[in-house]
Amino acid sequence: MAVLTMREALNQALSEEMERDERVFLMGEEVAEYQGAYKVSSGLLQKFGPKRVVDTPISETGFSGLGVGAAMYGLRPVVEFMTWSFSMVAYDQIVNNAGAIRYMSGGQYSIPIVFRGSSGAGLQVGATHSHTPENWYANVPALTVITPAFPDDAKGLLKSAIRSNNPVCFIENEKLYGFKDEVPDGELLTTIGQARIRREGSQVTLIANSASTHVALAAAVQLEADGISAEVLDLRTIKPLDIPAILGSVAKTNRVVIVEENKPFAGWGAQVAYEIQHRSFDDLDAPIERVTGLDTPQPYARVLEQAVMPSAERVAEAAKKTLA
Amino acid sequence: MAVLTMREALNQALSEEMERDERVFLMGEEVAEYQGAYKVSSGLLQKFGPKRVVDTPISETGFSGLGVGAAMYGLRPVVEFMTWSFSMVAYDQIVNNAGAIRYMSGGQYSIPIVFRGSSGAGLQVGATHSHTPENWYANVPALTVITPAFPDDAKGLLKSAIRSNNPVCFIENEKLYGFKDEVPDGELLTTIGQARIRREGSQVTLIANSASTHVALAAAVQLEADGISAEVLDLRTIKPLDIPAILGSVAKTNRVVIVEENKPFAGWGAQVAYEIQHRSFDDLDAPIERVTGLDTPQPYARVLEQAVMPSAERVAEAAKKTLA
Amino acid sequence: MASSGAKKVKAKEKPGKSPAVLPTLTPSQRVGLLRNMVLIRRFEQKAAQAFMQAKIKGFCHLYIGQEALAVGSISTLNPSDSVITAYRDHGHALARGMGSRECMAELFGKITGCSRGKGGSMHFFNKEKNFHGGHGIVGGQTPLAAGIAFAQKYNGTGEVTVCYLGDGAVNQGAFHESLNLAALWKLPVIYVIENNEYAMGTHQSRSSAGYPLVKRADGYDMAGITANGNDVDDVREKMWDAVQLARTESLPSLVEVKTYRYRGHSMSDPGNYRTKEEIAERKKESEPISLFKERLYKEKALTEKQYEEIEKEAVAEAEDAIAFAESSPEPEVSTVFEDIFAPEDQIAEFRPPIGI
Amino acid sequence: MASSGAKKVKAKEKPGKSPAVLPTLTPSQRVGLLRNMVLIRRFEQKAAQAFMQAKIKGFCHLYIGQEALAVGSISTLNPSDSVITAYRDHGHALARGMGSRECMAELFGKITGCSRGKGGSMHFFNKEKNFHGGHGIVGGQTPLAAGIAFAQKYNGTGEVTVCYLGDGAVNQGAFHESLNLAALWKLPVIYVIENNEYAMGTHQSRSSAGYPLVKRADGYDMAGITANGNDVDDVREKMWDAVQLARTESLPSLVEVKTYRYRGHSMSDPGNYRTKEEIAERKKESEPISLFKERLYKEKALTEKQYEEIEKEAVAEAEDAIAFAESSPEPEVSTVFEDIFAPEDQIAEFRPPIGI
Ligand SMILES: Cc1ncc(C[n+]2csc(CCOP(=O)(O)OP(=O)(O)O)c2C)c(N)n1
Ligand SMILES: Cc1ncc(C[n+]2csc(CCOP(=O)(O)OP(=O)(O)O)c2C)c(N)n1
Ligand SMILES: [Mg+2]
Ligand SMILES: [Mg+2]
Repeated sequence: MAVLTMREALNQALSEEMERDERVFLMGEEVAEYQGAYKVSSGLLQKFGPKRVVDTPISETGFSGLGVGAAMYGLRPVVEFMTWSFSMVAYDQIVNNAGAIRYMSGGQYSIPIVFRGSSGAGLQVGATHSHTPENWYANVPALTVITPAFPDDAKGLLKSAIRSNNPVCFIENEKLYGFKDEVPDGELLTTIGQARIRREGSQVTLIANSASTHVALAAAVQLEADGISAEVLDLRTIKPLDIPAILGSVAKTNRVVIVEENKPFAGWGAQVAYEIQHRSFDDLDAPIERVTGLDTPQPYARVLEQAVMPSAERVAEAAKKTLA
Repeated sequence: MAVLTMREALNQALSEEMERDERVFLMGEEVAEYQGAYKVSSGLLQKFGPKRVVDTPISETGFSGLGVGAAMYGLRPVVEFMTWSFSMVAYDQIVNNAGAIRYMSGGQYSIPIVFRGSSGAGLQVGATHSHTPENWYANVPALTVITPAFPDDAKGLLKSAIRSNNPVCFIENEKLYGFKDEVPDGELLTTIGQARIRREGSQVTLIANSASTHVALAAAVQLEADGISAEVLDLRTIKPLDIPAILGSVAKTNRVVIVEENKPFAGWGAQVAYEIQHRSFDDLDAPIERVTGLDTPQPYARVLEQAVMPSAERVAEAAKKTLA
Repeated sequence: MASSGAKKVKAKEKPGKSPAVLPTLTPSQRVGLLRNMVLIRRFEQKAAQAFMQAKIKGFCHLYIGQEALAVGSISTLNPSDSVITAYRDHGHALARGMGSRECMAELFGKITGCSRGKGGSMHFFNKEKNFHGGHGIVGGQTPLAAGIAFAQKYNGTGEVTVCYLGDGAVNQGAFHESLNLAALWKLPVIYVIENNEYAMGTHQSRSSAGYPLVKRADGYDMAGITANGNDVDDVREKMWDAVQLARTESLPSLVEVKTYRYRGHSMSDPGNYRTKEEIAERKKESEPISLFKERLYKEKALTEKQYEEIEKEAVAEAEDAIAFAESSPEPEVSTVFEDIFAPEDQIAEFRPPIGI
Repeated sequence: MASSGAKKVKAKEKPGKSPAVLPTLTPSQRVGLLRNMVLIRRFEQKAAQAFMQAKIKGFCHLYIGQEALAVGSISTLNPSDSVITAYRDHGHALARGMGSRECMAELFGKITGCSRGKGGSMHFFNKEKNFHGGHGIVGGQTPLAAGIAFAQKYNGTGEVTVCYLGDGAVNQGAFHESLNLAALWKLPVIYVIENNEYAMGTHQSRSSAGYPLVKRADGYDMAGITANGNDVDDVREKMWDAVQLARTESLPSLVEVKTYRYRGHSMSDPGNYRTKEEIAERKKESEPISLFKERLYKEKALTEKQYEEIEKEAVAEAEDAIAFAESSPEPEVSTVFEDIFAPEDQIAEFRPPIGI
């Protein structure tokens, strides 16, 4: 098995899928000549040429909608948002066009498109640049939302997303691009919609996604030092939720802490909490806790931003609360 | 007390506040000469002239942002979205500008702006025109989200929203514009952030907002016929939630059904469910139920759309489930 | 203060190249155009009646008065070319050759409708006819059109896309981003502004700075063309230039067509912003069906008797469409869960059944 | 194929009216402009050093090379006029008279920063100076500018707003909607395109159709003006016309200023898309500080000795700013919950304390 960074794993996924299927093309700001603002698309222009690796103007509404139109016509666009924070100017195109055209056409048109790019806070880029938009898109019925935490999932899930015949929001986290881990060699297609236990435990389940999975794992280490056994469930896909995996872990531990980077009000964790109490009410021995980004716009100063971010300390504390 | 339609109540609120404060102006598509697409602004052009009742081009990004700029400069704009479904092209302006400028400026600028307009499904206008965007905006830390269900609240809360020094999303529901009810005479300022018990009951709490409050009330009538006493709590304000009122009712009934028109995944009801199980875990005798719009894009055909909408029947059924 | 305005395609865009000549239609083909226009008119009138009887719900935007525009422009296309428009889409759908039955049934929300009853008036679709909708958000279809054209160019099959939008829609940012992308990447797309002077109750002079609207092409060095939307021949001629430019040079253009709608913005619009006299005068001056009919009379391509026949057939077809729609079944409630996701064929299906 | 391009304000916009004459600056005022430009340069160089030492974090976009643009244009404004710009905002802030201390402290994320450490490099604000930010979303500030100008007109005080944006930002829909609103409603706003040829690594020829960019004003019948951004006098002269048009006629304009940035897009940009030779050549040809300095020498408004003094002072001020920033306290963690909501004074406070 090769050890790859998240960035390299994503790059492999793109490259392999573009190799395999000529209908796949990549479009976005600085994806071609610049090799990607975060270098995810490095080398692709050289490999596939400017027809299939397309630098765009700063027109997110325009090129998102253009991608949807191209998908209606049978191409399989991968649209990169330099960061998902910039997808908000394209919100209508994603929700109303990618999200509704198949349904409104009575199933005539498919929209095989992937919107992807970096997201997240913690790198001191301020309120406008730090969004984690999982919940905004997962609320849209026809959208699938994927948020990988590890290089193997990044690769396997991005490849599956590109092969899906439906619109997928693939939300990476900037903090993870440099994260290294083993990635199986050869063809890797990871099933969308399946969570993965990243650490086994028995007393409390930490449910997380993306960068928060690493926060949860760090918390589990801290908890172990205190003699508490925490299971870490990495959702990987936010919509659809892997309800069986969630309930399975809760049945074992009877206690839950949800870790999410987004702002708390109606974040995806609220939905997970609802599902658990709804379906496994009697399994719960304590209230479900959520550790989220604090309910403030994202500040710039490091000392402030660190206070706002979910931290291993806050997660460990919440876990202890469920065991108190 | 006068009996007014919701539309008239909103109109009074606008008129009274414009009368009182010259900095208040109304802007939006067809608000002036056409007298409002839904006639909420009827007569205001005649009363206040074109300087303060301003017809806009179909440029939601442009005029939403223009409103925020005017608010930074000390005016108090009321920006009408013909429907909130059209606010999605302006999403960035609302989230990043209205939602973050005060914070990013270290508190130097205030943004006293109200975004308002109709919303909701059920009138067979299809997927693009039927959004109920409470949760998308309530997720933004600095935004206040108000969703009145009755004419008195529509008037009293809109007046408070206009007097607030902060950005408010005031989300009306098209189905209610013709709804008539008593509105107290004279100055009416309803406090933002307070829920209201619209029907007392003892066995189950139905938590709702806006048009869903009327669905909940109808369900309560059905339940009563079956000998079940349901309390209906109208949240009125979605963000901030009136946690004490919610917990107070739950302490009494020990059972909860949440009724919301929006799509289920991470809707505002998920947040309410989380708060209840988190803060009143031991008060709950049954899992919290949610009755939401079904997780499909909104269909046009009546028989389909009715199946998608929350209904009194579905609410009553859910309530019975909590009592089973 | 006015700039040069619309650019001439022939003179300036392609110096040294003369575009393919617009094929002359046979008299019976010309009558076919008229037949199409009359059908749209009668279809819309029947739809209006059905709306008044509450058999059609939601928003319903009629095309009456604008028929020459859709018919003339779409007549310059091949069936394999693509068409996309906004919510006022009945006319384009019929001009594109969609059946009046499937269109009416969609208005009635029936399973036999062109969108299986899921789209309604604003969201007609027919993939086989390359009719890409029917779009409810003003301006929202304009980037889609660029994407279809992008795919056409990517595939290299010489097809083109025509995208309609209203005079009010030109002030949506999406439209400008689309114009820039189309011009920058030389996409074979023709944006057609159907300038009926009003966006709901707002006259263009109150919504747009800068006239004529076709000038918005100037900033992007895109060809700008204007046409008289009451004259189906003029529309055909001007659109032909634009279509050839797209097909042979893969160059986009912006075509502004002057037209007028005789009815309210939608069936729910009382239309107080225009006087009856204004509408009557417009009708008298330039009603597109009469105008073309008279021309065909003069050309001896059509007799009054034949015209009556056309009228009769159109009415019969519209009535048949109503009868079909009325007698068609409602969608089964279970269909509400269909058409959300395309079946997967390259990866495992992964979605749990949809619950509540 | 090119259209007429930029329109002349003086000749065409206001026939029969001669605009107020640009006031001639005294020699010492002219030296003041140079001083400002040098201060910005030195401030940015110190900021770059601090960034390399990881004392400044996040994104940091330097203004080096573009100093004549902010300094020249802002010098045509009254203090009560408004300024708003994008994320590359240090130069405008300093040109607007904001203190180098509060600016540097903001970069360091200190409580003494102009945004209390909450905004960072991209989000400078100073309400007292009518500096309305510092905006991170490309194009997102352009509707705000229209709103400030709307309010200025509403209040009738004769103030104007200047809004800066990049050559890449012209392709955001928000910008076009803003141009249309400004032209339609005759708002006293001047949009200034700082055309430094690149948006990150994308040359303007790969992002924008239609040259020069100022032509985008044509579609809206808005005045279009161009200026040489390396020449502070030219910027002043052209901006003066635009400002007077806004102030006396409440008419907007679009001003395109040619400039060049000498550094990467941000401190994180290796800048491989331009050769060192390209940058060196640009510097040699038209470095704005040298250009203006030499002119002042010729005018005998400045001696070399005085210039050295200016340099020394600028360096000293930048160093003082660094020292101030460094020694300023971090914000208290509790301030994270401040500045979200303005206190209410017309209604009851209704927000519960913010928890987790
Ligand atoms: C983004 C958006 N804003 C507002 C509306 C509501 N709306 C529907 S049609 C219309 C007027 C459009 O006028 P125009 O573009 O001239 O087209 P016409 O109706 O004349 O064909 C408006 C404001 C909408 N559907 N989408
Ligand atoms: C909507 C949006 N898309 C993308 C970005 C990322 N981004 C920041 S600056 C920039 C380039 C802007 O170039 P230009 O407008 O020419 O301004 P300059 O940096 O040259 O001053 C990009 C793509 C953003 N901040 N906002
Ligand atoms: Mg129109
Ligand atoms: Mg630039």
